[in-house]
Amino acid sequence: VLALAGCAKPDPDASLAPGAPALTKITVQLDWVPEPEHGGLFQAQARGWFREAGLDVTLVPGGPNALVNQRIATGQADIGQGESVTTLLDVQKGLPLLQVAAVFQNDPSVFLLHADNPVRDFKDLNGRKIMARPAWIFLDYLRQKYAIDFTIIPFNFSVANFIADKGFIQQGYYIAEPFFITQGGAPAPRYLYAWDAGYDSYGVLIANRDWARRNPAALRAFLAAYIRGWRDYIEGDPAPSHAALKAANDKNTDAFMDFSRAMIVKEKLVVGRDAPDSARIGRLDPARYATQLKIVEDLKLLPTGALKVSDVMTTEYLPAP
Amino acid sequence: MIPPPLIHCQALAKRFDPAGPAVLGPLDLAVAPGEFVSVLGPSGCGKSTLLRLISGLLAPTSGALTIAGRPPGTLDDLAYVFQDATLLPWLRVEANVETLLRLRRVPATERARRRDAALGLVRLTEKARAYPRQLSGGQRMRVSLARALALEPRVLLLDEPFGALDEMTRDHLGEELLAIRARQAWTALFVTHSVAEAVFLSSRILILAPHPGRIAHDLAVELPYPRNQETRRAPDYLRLVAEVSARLRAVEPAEASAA
Amino acid sequence: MIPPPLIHCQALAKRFDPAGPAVLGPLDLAVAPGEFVSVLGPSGCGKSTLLRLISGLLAPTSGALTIAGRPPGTLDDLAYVFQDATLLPWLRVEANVETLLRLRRVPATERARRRDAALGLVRLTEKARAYPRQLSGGQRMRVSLARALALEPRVLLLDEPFGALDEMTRDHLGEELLAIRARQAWTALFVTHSVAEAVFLSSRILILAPHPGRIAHDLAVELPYPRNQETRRAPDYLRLVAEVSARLRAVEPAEASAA
Amino acid sequence: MSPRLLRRLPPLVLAGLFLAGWQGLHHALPLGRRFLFPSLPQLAEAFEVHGPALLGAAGHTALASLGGFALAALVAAGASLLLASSTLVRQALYPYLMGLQMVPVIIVAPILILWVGPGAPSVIIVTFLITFFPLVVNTTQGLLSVEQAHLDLFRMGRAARWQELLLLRAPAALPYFFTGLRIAAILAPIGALTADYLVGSTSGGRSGLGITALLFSARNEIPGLYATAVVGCALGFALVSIVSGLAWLALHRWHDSYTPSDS
Amino acid sequence: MSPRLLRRLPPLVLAGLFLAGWQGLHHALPLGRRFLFPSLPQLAEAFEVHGPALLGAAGHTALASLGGFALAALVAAGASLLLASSTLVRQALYPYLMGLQMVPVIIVAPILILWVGPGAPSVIIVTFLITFFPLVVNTTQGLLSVEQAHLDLFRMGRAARWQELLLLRAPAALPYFFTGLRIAAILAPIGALTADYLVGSTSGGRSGLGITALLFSARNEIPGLYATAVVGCALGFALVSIVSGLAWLALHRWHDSYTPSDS
Ligand SMILES: Nc1ncnc2c1ncn2[C@@H]1O[C@H](COP(=O)(O)OP(=O)(O)OP(=O)(O)O)[C@@H](O)[C@H]1O
Ligand SMILES: Nc1ncnc2c1ncn2[C@@H]1O[C@H](COP(=O)(O)OP(=O)(O)OP(=O)(O)O)[C@@H](O)[C@H]1O
Ligand SMILES: [Mg+2]
Ligand SMILES: [Mg+2]
Repeated sequence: VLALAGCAKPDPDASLAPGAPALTKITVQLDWVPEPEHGGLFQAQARGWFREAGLDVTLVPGGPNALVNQRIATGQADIGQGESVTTLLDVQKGLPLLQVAAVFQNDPSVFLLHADNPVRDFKDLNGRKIMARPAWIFLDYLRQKYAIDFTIIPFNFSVANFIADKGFIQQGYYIAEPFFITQGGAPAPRYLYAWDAGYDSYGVLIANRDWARRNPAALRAFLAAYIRGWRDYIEGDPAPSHAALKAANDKNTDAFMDFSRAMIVKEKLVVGRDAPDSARIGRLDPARYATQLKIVEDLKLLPTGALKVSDVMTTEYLPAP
Repeated sequence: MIPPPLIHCQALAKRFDPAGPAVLGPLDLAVAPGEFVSVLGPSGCGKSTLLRLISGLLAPTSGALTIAGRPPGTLDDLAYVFQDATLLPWLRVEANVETLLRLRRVPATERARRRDAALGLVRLTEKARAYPRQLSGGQRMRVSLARALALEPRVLLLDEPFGALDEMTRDHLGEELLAIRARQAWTALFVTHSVAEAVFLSSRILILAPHPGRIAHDLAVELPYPRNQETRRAPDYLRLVAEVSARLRAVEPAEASAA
Repeated sequence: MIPPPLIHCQALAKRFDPAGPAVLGPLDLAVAPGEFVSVLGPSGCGKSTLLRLISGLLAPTSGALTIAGRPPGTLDDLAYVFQDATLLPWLRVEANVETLLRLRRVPATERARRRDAALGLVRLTEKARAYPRQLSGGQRMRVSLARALALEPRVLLLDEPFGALDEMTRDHLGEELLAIRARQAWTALFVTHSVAEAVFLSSRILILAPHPGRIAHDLAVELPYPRNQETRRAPDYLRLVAEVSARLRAVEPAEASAA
Repeated sequence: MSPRLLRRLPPLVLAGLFLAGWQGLHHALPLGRRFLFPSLPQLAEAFEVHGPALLGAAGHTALASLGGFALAALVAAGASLLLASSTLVRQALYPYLMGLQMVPVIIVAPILILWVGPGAPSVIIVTFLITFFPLVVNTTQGLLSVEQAHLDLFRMGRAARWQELLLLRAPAALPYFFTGLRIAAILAPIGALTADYLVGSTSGGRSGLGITALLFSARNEIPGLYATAVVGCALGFALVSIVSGLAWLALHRWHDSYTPSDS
Repeated sequence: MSPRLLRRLPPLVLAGLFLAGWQGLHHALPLGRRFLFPSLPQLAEAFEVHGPALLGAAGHTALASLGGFALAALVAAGASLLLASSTLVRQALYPYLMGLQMVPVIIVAPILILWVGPGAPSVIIVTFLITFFPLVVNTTQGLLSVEQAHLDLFRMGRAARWQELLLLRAPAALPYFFTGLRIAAILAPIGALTADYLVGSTSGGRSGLGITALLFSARNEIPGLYATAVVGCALGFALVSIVSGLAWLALHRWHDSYTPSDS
């Protein structure tokens, strides 16, 4: 911890010193505009830990059309942040993708409901209207598992309808949307968690498979610094990350970032809900991937046996536990 | 008792370009009901401008103008045969002839009757179903004339209605015009370039001089109505034609002075 | 030796409606170089159609037609004054007059020279900077005439170019036409409704009869050139005018039979 | 070769070239990006696999396109007549109509979902908003572009304002109106598709082309995405053909754009 | 009152009514939904708070609108001349141009993002695609709507095809072209906004009004969202004014839609 403090103010010219080895350039594609969901990355970047590891990392903001997996596949980014189950399908389509580390042990996409909504569990969703991304595989999973159906309204990145309509149900990142909902005058919403239905997907870092194979050392160094960034962000002072996030996206208010970080911490999203300590930051569990593959196979989104766990993920670039 | 003039211009003047010279007037004119006034004058002297002022399509720059004691453009019983045929290209000949009647909301049967009569008069009955673009130039002008006549107006403004027609059709239509006039008693202002026609048809002839347009001569035609082929051989008629011709020729051509 | 005809129609016929009657022909006509042929006939008899066929704007339904031995529409030195002025509304008068020269890619200075000459001829020099909508009807027709004359063509087709003009302007332009013809030696087909004008200007007169359009009379005008005010008083001239008038009147009017 | 065949030839040749170019482009791409631009066989396969689903989606979108289009045509005709009726009305109202076109759907979407509810009615409304304006601009310009000579005729005939509008300006504006309709016909299916993913809804696998496209896109089913686009284009072409037919019926007898070469 | 003031009055009155109606609508809404339709003071406050950010975003979108619009005007003019040059060319090419318009941006967006990259060039291309087609349809119709009599004149003068196109059809098509430009001018800012949303850069300070609107929407900053729309509209009005000015310059001397009432 003392060592960390010493590095809080990196010397920006260190890399330019004559004879210093050239930094390895890494481009990271974010899935959305910079927000605390990218807190670890920005913390590591702000603290200079990537540079320290010999890396020159560029964080590319995403948006409604981030195309993370496509940009990684086409080599426009080396690494990107995304969601694990969807990525399985992309791998099957031939995109050279490899999941290399967890961002969130549980993907924070949940259903948001008003507290007094009569819907109590997934079965009650039958016949309801839900605003969600139509391509969210969890929806197919629900229909199959509970033999229910519901009407999907395409997700439009807005919580206006939720605030205005007491019966409204929508998908949301529960580390972000609830903030805007309460700010908009509505009471704090209730959540239905996907994992409670047995749908346990990760928020992940995805790398270009070929790039990873050619740059194992850089990737390892990157992941080590990245995990260090997350740990520092949730256990230490988030100020450097928040300052960087604000610089990258001026719509980030302190109140919002504090809320979002608090949710990440409270819900143990990064460390894992059942983990005793922070040792599981970034960890991926092959067993969970087997479950995820089974889910998409059962949904007929993937031919049975088309992919093995080792085709989609690896833990070899993660630092030793 | 002299009837009040139907068309009454006092110091009427028009200039298009506020900075430029006047195109017409100042001009004084009183036309009594029932008069058939021919207007002669060189090209560009202001004949059409005069008719457009009287019809209310143009506003005078200065001077006063009343038709039947009312401001121009307020009289329902006025028809104007423009210098161009201005048929509506999307209507068949029959519908074009009915256009003005339709604007007056004349009932359909009455409209059809008047339309057929007018088409017969201009000898275009067989072209009733044709579109304007299938007509010859002269046929188009005749449709335009039929459209005005179908209105059975009180005041008729005619701007060279026979310009595109052969002599026989001209004579025929001239005689028809006089026949209708005997029945319907309208007042006409008739622009033409044919002196013989002017003399044959009208009770009064105005010769306009250009730069600016003004009345150079105002001649009464004292030949008795009804007029017919006899009239065309009458010595009075021939004398008048010669006189009007000479006076018209004495008026300088519109642009000659500048050329 | 007889020169080969410049305009040569053999059994030329036109029908617009494949099921309907022929509008024109079959008609045979040979016009020698240098002839000035007037075309007379009742409204709608097919005069414009004949000119459009010769210009190549219409394709004949049957029969053969050559101009200077070539198919119609291939001759550079042909100008056609349409029955309507057809000026381009977005061009000033001066540019309108230059239009055809521009199409022939005549250099700018030469174009300006010819344009000024033609505008002077039709006495519209002072209107050079006006737009068509600022002109009177007769002025527009004169611009159209100037546009054709500026081309200095070998074959000139004129469709009632003087129809909207007063007698003086008509006479003036007729004389100008003859003067230019003496210099430039073109061949002209001239549609008109004025018998006097036809006799005064032309070396040959065609009288068309309608239903279908066909040549009823083909008369040579043996009056000597140059013609001038004297000519208009010559007994031969007056006799010819009377004769042509009579023959024209003997031809039934276009739509009378149907009316 | 018959002249008729000869006239048919260039479009056919071009179509052949187009398809060959398509296939060539696919193969010209670096392997890693080839997935972005499916080959023709891939496209054909997508049609086979997703055919029924696409057909169903096309049905939804076709209805919405037609609904939005018809609504736009009617309202635009009315609005244009109003706008053309006086300079005053035009100066006062035109800015608001322009504003209507310029409001981003992103603002309209939540409001529609709240008040109208997601699904067909909302999709029709958004389609209407997208297709409406080109029609208004064109029709209004047509109504204003009447020949002065014809206006003079109607003024001389002391036509009432509404007579001038309906008997003169309206028929004279038809060529402009149909030009607007042609634009609207092309915008309608693409508008309905866009509207579908903004305010549409899907349940039981039934949705319009927009949500179908969204699904294909999010799941990286690129051939399916292209197949969706092709179906959307087909709808557009069908609508344009109908409009062209109507335009022909209304104009060919008198308008110069339909003059046969020989008359 | 002077007649001039009298003519200014109705638009002013209407604007007053519009603003009053706006404010009224806000208050008429049930409390829980009032946030969806901000009041005028809220809007004013949004302008105050977000003013500088909006100005920056507006700058980006203005550049993209102008770029896309200018590109569309140029390409459309060229394409229309090509299309009007022969029936054959038109029959062969028109469907592809229509197809171009009908390809959903949802397909174009990934291709652009992956090949051109997110940001200004992509935004300009999408804006171009959105504004291009109404221009082509209008201009082509204009080029085809030449009076038969004028065509006869040019045929008689044995004009070359290009002379007929440039000296006759092009000027005659100007009223149609400007109608198309007017539509394009209105579509350009809203198109650029949409394009920004789809393929714009999200890097702070480099995004346009689309991303700004998206973020306001995602953050439920409804007054900010409306303020963004107002800025977009302002851009549209500015562009339309320019086009109207150009149209006046090109047409008022001769076209009947500009005839002064007195002549
Ligand atoms: N496009 C067309 N379609 C059908 N019929 C036509 C067409 N053009 C002309 N006609 C008919 O052909 C006949 C001859 O027309 P044309 O214009 O040649 O007459 P014209 O002798 O020039 O008459 P005018 O002296 O009135 O100009 C007329 O009866 C006319 O109605
Ligand atoms: N809108 C206008 N703007 C400017 N000048 C005009 C306008 N209309 C007509 N003029 C001019 O006014 C004069 C009179 O035109 P007018 O049409 O009355 O002549 P006219 O006597 O009818 O001639 P014509 O016998 O040739 O038809 C002409 O010199 C003409 O150039
Ligand atoms: Mg006149
Ligand atoms: Mg004729």
